[in-house]
Amino acid sequence: MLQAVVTPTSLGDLRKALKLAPKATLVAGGTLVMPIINEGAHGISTLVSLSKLGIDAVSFKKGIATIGAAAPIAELARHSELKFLSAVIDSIGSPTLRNMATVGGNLFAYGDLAVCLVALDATAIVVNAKSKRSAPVEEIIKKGVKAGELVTHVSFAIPKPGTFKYAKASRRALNSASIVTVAAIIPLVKGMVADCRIALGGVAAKPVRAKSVEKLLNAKLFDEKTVRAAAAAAAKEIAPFTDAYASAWYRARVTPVHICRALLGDAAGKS
Amino acid sequence: MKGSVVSITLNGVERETLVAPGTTLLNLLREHQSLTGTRRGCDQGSCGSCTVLVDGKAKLACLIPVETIAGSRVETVENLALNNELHPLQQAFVEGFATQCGFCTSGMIMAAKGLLSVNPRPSRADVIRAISGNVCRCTGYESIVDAILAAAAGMGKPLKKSA
Amino acid sequence: METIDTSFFTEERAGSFNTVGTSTERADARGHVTGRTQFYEDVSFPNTLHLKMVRSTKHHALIKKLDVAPAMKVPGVVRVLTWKDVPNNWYTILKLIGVGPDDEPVLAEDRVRFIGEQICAVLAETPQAAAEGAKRVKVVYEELPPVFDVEEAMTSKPFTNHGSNYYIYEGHNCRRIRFGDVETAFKQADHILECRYNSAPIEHAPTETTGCVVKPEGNGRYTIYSNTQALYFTLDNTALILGVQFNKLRMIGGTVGGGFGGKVDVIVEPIATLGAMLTNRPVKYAYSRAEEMQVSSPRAAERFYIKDGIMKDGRIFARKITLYVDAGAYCRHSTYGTTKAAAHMPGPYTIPNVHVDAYCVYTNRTPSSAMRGFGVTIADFALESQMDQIARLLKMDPIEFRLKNAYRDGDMKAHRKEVEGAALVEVLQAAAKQSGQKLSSEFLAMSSYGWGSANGKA
Amino acid sequence: MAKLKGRGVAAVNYPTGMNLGGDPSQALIHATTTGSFVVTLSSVDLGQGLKTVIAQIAAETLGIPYDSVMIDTADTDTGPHCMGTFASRGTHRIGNAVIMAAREAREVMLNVAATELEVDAADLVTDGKGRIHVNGAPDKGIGVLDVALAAHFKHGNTISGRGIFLKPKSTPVPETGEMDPDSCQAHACTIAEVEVDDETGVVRVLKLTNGYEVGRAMNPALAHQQIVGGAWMGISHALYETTEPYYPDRAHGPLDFSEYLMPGPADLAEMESVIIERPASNGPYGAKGIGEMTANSPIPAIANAIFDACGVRVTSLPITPEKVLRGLDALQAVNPV
Repeated sequence: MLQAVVTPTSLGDLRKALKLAPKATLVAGGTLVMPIINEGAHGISTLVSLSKLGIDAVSFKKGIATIGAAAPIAELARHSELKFLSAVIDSIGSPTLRNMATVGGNLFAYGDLAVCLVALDATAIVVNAKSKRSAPVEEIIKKGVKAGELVTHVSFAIPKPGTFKYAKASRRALNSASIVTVAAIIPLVKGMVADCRIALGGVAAKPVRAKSVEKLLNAKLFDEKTVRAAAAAAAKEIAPFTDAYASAWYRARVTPVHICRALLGDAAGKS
Repeated sequence: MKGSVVSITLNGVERETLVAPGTTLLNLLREHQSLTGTRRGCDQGSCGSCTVLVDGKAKLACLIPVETIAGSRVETVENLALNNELHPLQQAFVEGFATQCGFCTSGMIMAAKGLLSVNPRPSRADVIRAISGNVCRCTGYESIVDAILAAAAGMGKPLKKSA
Repeated sequence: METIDTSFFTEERAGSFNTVGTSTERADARGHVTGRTQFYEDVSFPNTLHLKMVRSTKHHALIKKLDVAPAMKVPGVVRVLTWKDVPNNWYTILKLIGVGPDDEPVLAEDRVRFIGEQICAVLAETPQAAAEGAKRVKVVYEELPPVFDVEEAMTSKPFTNHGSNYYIYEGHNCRRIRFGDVETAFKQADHILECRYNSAPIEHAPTETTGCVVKPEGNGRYTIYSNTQALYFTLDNTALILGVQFNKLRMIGGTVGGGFGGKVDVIVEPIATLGAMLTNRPVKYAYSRAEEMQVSSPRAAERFYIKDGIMKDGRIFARKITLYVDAGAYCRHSTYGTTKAAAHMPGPYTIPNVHVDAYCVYTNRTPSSAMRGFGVTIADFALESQMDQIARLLKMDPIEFRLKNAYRDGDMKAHRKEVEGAALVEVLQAAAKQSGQKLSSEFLAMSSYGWGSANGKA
Repeated sequence: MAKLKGRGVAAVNYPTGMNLGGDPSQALIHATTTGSFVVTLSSVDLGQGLKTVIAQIAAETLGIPYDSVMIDTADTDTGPHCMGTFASRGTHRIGNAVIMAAREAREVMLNVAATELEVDAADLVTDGKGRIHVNGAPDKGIGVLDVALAAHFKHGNTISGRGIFLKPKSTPVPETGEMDPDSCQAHACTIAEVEVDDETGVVRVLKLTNGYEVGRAMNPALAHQQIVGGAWMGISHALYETTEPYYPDRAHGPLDFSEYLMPGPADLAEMESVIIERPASNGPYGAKGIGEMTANSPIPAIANAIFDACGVRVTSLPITPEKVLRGLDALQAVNPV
């Protein structure tokens, strides 16, 4: 049963709190942890809240966005520099949930924003009791953080206009979990794809890079034929699962469809 | 297990409450402050029935450990009909037949209030988005969306008083 | 908002009223919008104990050992109720209208028959202590093979304690409807169309979960604040289960956060009342959302086989229906729903030869029960999908095809009740009109007043 | 990719009440000293509006304003028996019980008024606004308030009434299924228009056009609520809902409102509904039960529209994108484009 809830106001306080309760569970927006707390019999004795640590700011410098891990997702919508993410933000939970759910929470829940961060080649800033390091978000997702570490910020270069692509397939139009999420950066040089990054969510336990799709696109003319052929290669990258929303078969079956839609727009192939 | 005293400005009045660790805002409202208008539909953040405003923003009371919002302002549905005058949202829900069982109503109204405070002239799509985390099992949502739009249109000028 | 097309049945509907027919403001609307409406959970009493149920984690298993001692060690846990505490542990909800046998235990005894079945109830000072206590109760199972398919269940080894995996209707293994002679009619029919239809269980998903608070009044009486859809059903069953006089119990309710049939079962009240009796303290038992979703009775999954004999002119001549209703592990209201389904056949059409076998079948899943459209909703999906297939087979307009077969006043239904007050013809005409579809004069002239009679329009 | 459009029809009937054990409900009515009327029940309002509609029925029969009626439900210490709120029985059964009780109370009220006015009770009418007067002579009248006061304090009369509606038990004949299970039938027809995404199997319901026959709409706005909410549930059942997504496999049962799928406010269909009324001979002012029926016709109408759109006949509910897509794939395999 829960014995304490601590709300540190500085990283120093946080370190002290974690020293006293090394097995404490971190909570930020509460959307992931509190349902477990409310269900009871969870074995959690200390909650440490990240909400007042002061890691909830969004800032921009020389085309680089730096976002505090405790920033509510709704906060992202307030910055014109992040307008390219508006469809992403809109696709995550509801406005009420977005007032609570945080960037860091989405990262570790392997949510749609995490998929975008992989596509954006974002960097995570990680602190522990003594030091600070940075690591690609992609790596953090793959390997997790070490005991005692905390992701405080993520940062990424704002993509060139028109290069960021996103599509999410879900069972409801709004506030619905992902069946397939596609996020991509597709830079074009004279109509040719130059070093693209494509990330997929909902089709494996964690967000994955669709490297074989990227390979088939790079240095190719960006047209429907190329994209369709490349999208089919995604099958190699995914490890789809079955849940209440869709079966593994369905996820695999429609993954190329949604890659095409993300990259080409909904009108793809309408003839 | 040690309790702590948490101070929250609740519907305009500062209230100090002794709570057990991890007490949710929903439990504080319902069990400690007898503000039962905020409903418990899931305790998971999945139904929206407990939507309240925390520092002006719509949030789910069931997901908030009160220790983490000490010093905040919380507004619940009980704060809307002051001086026996229904708030325009409430009036629009009544006139628009936007309630059936009534269990989701408080949350719907508070989510709508959160929307209107930042976007007083919302589009239909804005309203739909604002209540997309609130489950209604009775109405099919249409009347609720209509009522919120009617309230937004009528705010600032008094709505027709029904008999 | 609401349009009433008064051009249908104009004479019959004539009348002058003061308040009937008026869109009066809802009596409860102001309470709802101000949050003042009082639902059962809005009452609270000092010293209330919270009840958390220990549930089966197996589809079908023998309980080899039940150890509640570890739960009692959790600070705040006051008592654990097991089947031995329940005076009349076996019951069935429809006992009050003469339906038997008692097929369901309030708390499981030597075995469990579905995941989520109630095994024992932990009563504690806080919901947290109750949950912790429930987690620590030790149940040792010996698993038995479960059955999940309704047709397989018909012939598999019975797991119920009444000898068959289906309900016996007065000596028959199904509820029967026999009208005309379908087999002879099939031989005479121009076309035969057969199809299977089925559904998965559906949850009522009311926004307010099922629950109650029971308060001992100190005078030997207990007040049950509940969101049941049927107060007396609950009161009477609770008294029977607990072996107390009916007048020891008082139910207060009437304001419910959505029901849809999901709050007709009598699950939470008997055990919460028992807890209140044995501890002399108020007891609250509210389903969590997860319990509401998976443990409360859903709408039954159903499987239909429909075989139709159809004549070239578009008349359905014979309809044979075999229906399997997946009751889950216990009967609850399913026997009644199955009969209701049988009575609904063959749909709102006049068909001279009808044969229905409706089976109420037990499987090792959450017992199903009543839900909005009980016995009818899934049947309508099957029947009307079938009607569409026939219309396509005959290359007829789907509305005209239905008009040709729609029942009229004076027709005899398959369960031998004469039709009166029919209006299928008119809703088809009204929907066609509303959608802009022009019906030919032959179909516009049709009426529920009878075959070949002038229609009910002014 | 193409969005394939289709149209489907379905028509249904629905029984009011379901009676296999006798199906009664009772009501008690009494006047307060000041001419309000209390209807005492043990009936449950699930949100369908029982408390409103029953008050309307009581006011209509008593001949008094709607505002003068109070519904007192539901406490088994005071409220007389009610079978419960299910089987589309509430308005019909309780409405009938209330009419019976209200007639009895009205008779007492008119008798007291007749005594006060020194006229024959048979000559009195109510104006529905709180006054009782001699038919044709609105001036020769008395307020309900004064009648109630007189009944209590002068005459020692209780203005009250008792009502019950009972549909007696019908036992099916085991061999043939002959039975009389219900009181009347309501009717509905839905024409559904859908759009099927041929690459994903996703179905969008564009529009439902509905005709509903309800006996008589006691409160058209509340009938409309049942229609719109019920049709929404129909869409939900058709395309989304189940506790066992891979039935009869028990795995992956949803535990919350995220996993338990229902259309949200952004997934609604345009809806156009028309009500027609054929009053039931045994219904209160002709009302039939409609609460359950409203969910039924949209389901097959949507299934039929999907077939019309893309040639896939899905015969199992819910009609998930996966089932549609597997159907499209099967068609493609047989008939490659």
